[in-house]
Amino acid sequence: MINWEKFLNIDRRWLYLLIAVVVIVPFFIRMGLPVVPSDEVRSIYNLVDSLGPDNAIFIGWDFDPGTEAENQPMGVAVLRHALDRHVPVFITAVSPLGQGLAEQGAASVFDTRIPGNFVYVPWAEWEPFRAAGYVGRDSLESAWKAAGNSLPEGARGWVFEGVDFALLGYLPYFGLVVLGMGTSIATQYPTDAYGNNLREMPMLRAHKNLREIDLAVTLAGSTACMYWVVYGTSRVGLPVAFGVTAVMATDYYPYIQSGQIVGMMGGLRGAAEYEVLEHEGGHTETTGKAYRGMDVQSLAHILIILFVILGNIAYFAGGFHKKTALKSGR
Amino acid sequence: MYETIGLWVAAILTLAVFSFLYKENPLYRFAEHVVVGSSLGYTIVITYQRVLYPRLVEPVFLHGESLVLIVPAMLGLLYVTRFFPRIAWLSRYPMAFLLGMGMGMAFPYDMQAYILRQIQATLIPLYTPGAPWYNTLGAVVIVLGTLAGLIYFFFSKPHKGPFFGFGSKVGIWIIMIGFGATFGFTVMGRISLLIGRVQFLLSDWLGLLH
Amino acid sequence: MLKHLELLLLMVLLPFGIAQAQEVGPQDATAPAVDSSNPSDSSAVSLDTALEVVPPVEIAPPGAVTVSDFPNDAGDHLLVSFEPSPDEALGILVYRIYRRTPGATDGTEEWAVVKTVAAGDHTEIVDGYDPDYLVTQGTQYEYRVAAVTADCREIPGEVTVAQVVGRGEWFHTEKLKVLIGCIIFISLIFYYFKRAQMCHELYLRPIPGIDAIDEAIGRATEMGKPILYVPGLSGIEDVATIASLTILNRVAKKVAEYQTPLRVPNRDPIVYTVAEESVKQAYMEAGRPDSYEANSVFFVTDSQFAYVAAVNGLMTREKPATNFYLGMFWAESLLLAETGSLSGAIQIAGTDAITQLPFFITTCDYTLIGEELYAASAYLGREPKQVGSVKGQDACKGIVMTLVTVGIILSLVDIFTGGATDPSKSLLLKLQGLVDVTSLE
Amino acid sequence: MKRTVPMMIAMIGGIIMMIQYFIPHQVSQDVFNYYTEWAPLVGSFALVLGVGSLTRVHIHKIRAKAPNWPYSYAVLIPLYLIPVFAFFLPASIGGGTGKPSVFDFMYSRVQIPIQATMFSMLAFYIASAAFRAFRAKSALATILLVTAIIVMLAQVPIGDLFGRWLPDTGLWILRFPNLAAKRAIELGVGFGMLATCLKIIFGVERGWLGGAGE
Repeated sequence: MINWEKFLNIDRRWLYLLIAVVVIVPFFIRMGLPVVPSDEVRSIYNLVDSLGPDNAIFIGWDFDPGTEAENQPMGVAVLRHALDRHVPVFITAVSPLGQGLAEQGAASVFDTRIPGNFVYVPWAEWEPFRAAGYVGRDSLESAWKAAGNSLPEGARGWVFEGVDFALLGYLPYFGLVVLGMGTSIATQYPTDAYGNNLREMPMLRAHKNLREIDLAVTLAGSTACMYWVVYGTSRVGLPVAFGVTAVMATDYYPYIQSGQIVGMMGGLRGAAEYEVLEHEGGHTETTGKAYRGMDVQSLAHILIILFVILGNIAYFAGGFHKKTALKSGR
Repeated sequence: MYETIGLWVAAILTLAVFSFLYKENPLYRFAEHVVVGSSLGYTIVITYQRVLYPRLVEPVFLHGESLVLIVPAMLGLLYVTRFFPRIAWLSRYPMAFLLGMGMGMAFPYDMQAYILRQIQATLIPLYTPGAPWYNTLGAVVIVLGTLAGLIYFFFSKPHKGPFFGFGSKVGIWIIMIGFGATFGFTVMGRISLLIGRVQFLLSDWLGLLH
Repeated sequence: MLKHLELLLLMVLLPFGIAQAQEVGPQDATAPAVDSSNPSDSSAVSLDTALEVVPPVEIAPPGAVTVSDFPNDAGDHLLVSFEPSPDEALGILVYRIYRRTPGATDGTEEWAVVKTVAAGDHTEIVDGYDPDYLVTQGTQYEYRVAAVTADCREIPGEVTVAQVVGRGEWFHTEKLKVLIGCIIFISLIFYYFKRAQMCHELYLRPIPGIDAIDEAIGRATEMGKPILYVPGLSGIEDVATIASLTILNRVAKKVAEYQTPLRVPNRDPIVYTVAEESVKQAYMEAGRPDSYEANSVFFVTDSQFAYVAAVNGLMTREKPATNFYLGMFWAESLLLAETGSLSGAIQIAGTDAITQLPFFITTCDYTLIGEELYAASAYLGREPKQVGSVKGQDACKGIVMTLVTVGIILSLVDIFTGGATDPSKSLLLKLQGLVDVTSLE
Repeated sequence: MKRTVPMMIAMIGGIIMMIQYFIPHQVSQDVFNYYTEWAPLVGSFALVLGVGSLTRVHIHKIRAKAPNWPYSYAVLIPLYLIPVFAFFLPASIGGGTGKPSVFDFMYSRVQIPIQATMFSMLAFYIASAAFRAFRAKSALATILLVTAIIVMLAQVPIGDLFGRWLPDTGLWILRFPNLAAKRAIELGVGFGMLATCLKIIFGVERGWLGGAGE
């Protein structure tokens, strides 16, 4: 006879230990299970992939460190993809903490010690070229190369601040900021996060307000992502895509069906799907952190499902269900 | 050097927080408190850099332009009166300004994005010629499911009769399926967050993964 | 976005026009392309220099320019359309649309490129979106459209004085549907507020959860064990907290009648004072002010997980027979409900936090879902503000339900009348058109 | 002055902004532009409230030697030290906001790991609740758990091993029944939000006035 009560009342630290084992061990035994991208992610990828140097996108780093593990890989993946396609990227943040995460995310893409990354050329560094009139992307790159700069081994290209990339950073009352950017980006952000004058940047001159932006991808762990839809899409028809935590993802399917958002990456899985598409499209040499996490995620889900089933068996076998049933319960 | 120390500090703090799972302890409590102070400290710096300096200090005090900006600044300063009980009521002025105008601004946009657009997206054909059966079934589920869900949350009629009685039953089933999806995704999200920390410890800190 | 298009096309066709380009300036081939890459930057492009170039092939200039007022704006946009050149196929790449304010500097003011469009693309543009070249209300501008060929030649059309000046409108006609929606909503809400304030007998259906609450209190009384009531972890400003406090009053009254011990731990100091007041009053109303225990409502701590640890400790020590979790919860919902379920208590939960609801539903015996919590409290409290709010929102839901039902019927009709295949016959699409606000996007 | 005037400000401001949406005229645009320029400025001063009340609570704890009072220093020291280093001290001793600096260190090496780890602990809590508390007590709880299990399997690559039908079913649930449920809920939430806006603007809801004395 099994003592079900004792079984159910097991010290929870044993359960913690099991979970810990399941999320650590699979990192060392790689299964490499295939991740099949869904339409919701594919539509974001396809949209970014159809853009080029004449277009521009926004990436909103609209989350806090708490959900970094889920949102950061999405941001990094989209940023990498856009930079590889030479699509200019504006980065904003809804919270002060998000700005720091955006800087970290960008830094990981610009870390040339790792192959497959980009070489970052800060605004001040190419000032002489600007003065000489090289502001178009291709002419700037050829002039930059002609000046004796060469790409280090394994790097995918140059990223010129102000042409390919601008970190606008955090502003409070972000709903208002999105509304204001519908008219002019530069009045909301006179300078970027490093104090450079935004009006002088070629990418801003070519894209002065949200009407001239082809996509905004918001990475969020809260309802902050809706600012882009309520104030961006509703006012100037800005196409918006979501990269949200899994906890929130199921709530936003109505907005995909209504056509208010282009697509959605939900949680680490969504990020992994984007990484897979990007890898297949030849934009990265390897898949990233999110994809690597998927094996672990698989096993952890199996364990939790097992816990639910075992727990319920014990519950019904032990007859606990009879004790608390309410007449008016459901 | 900076990087190495940083890595170790981050790893030790991560473990300190995890130690709570075994037992509540001083190290955890320390981490819990530090995070409160440092997030606010960081916010002070960023707010000054991103808002107060470019929007107030630079134009008004350095260039002497846009003097009208002193008005919102004064209004904002009224928040400080909250610390002086006798004039604390003055702090309601900036709140009234932001709350009233903010709510007024949001109202029509919310009506547009949360109500009208959603109703429009529910008025879809149940049957589209040529659509695969699962999409047709899906369209029926969307329309009838939304209607049933609304019936469940309708409080002016008792849940009786074919429309309200049956409708509310279907409604709660649909809602439970929706919650099931949320449940599954929530579990997934929490595990992902843990995976992130494990990756940090194993890869960034210990360098065990490639 | 089209501004860079010109550069792109020029780069592609550069080999063909390179000879011509070298005549224009002695720089290397890329340099002129650089300049033209941002036409709007070089607002001082002089048409006269372009005119000096002798065209090798005769290409007719673009035709007449028509300027009309842009609707629903502040007078800061103009609709500019032009007739394309008849020789478009002979190598015209793009059209540049120039604008100037006449008379400002006796006619010599420089032309500004306000827009560049690819040939063969649309020939109608909205001028005024560019924040660097704003259109001012009431100013009469002059426009000129120039065709640009693959070999960097500009063929300017006639200078046209704008037929109209920008005028601001006082009502945005496209937003009429939103306005109607707002008016309906506002009138319904205020109508029901008034009704609720005037008469107290507005019908609200009984919520099954309320029976469950009573039954659970009864169960605790039978067992002679205390009842735990958690009023959520949020502050008083939260609607869920206010609803919870109304229900607490009802629970406390029953508890006072049955003489069952009650435990109300608090996280928010203000909620604590209000909860204490409300419980005391309930004991008074039940006629047993003497049986109120001073420490049954208490403040724990404002730290989220420390609060959970304390309440969980209470649950394992005192083993309450019934646990109520009503109000706003975050991640702690899981820990509370788990401990409660293991202690064998009957648990009743209610919250509007969608992410926490699934956990409550699977761990508790009864759960008030979202609005049910507000409705339950309105039903119990009968406070006009709350009842009016629930009724007003119900009326709006009624409208939506009606629309959807009519939609279902029309959709079925469409299948038989052929509207399902032919959009012009579809009645459903006509109904959809009533709420269609996509034109604003 | 103390209650009526703020309520009037909220009401007039709210009505102006509501009407503003429908009027494209320049006058209305000017109102809108002033508001978008002023609101962030006014709002950023609210930070003073946060800093002030946090300081007060912890100074009080330290003075009163309340339980765990030494930890209050762990709140106050980073709170004030970070701005001091960022604004007033030279980069040579870790000041400024560049990298390396105390500012950067406290954010990326202290703030991020602690906050991210705290959230990740929920995975452990869910695991334990999965075993000890998630019960198929009723038909509705059962359907919830079954849906959850299908979705959980469908969302991870291992679900594909059961055949394509599993992930497809999972996606179908998300795209249709889940959508219907969420739309019904969100419409309710949307009406609730709009009603709250109205209640605040027209002074029916006065909770926000509280907490500042009479």
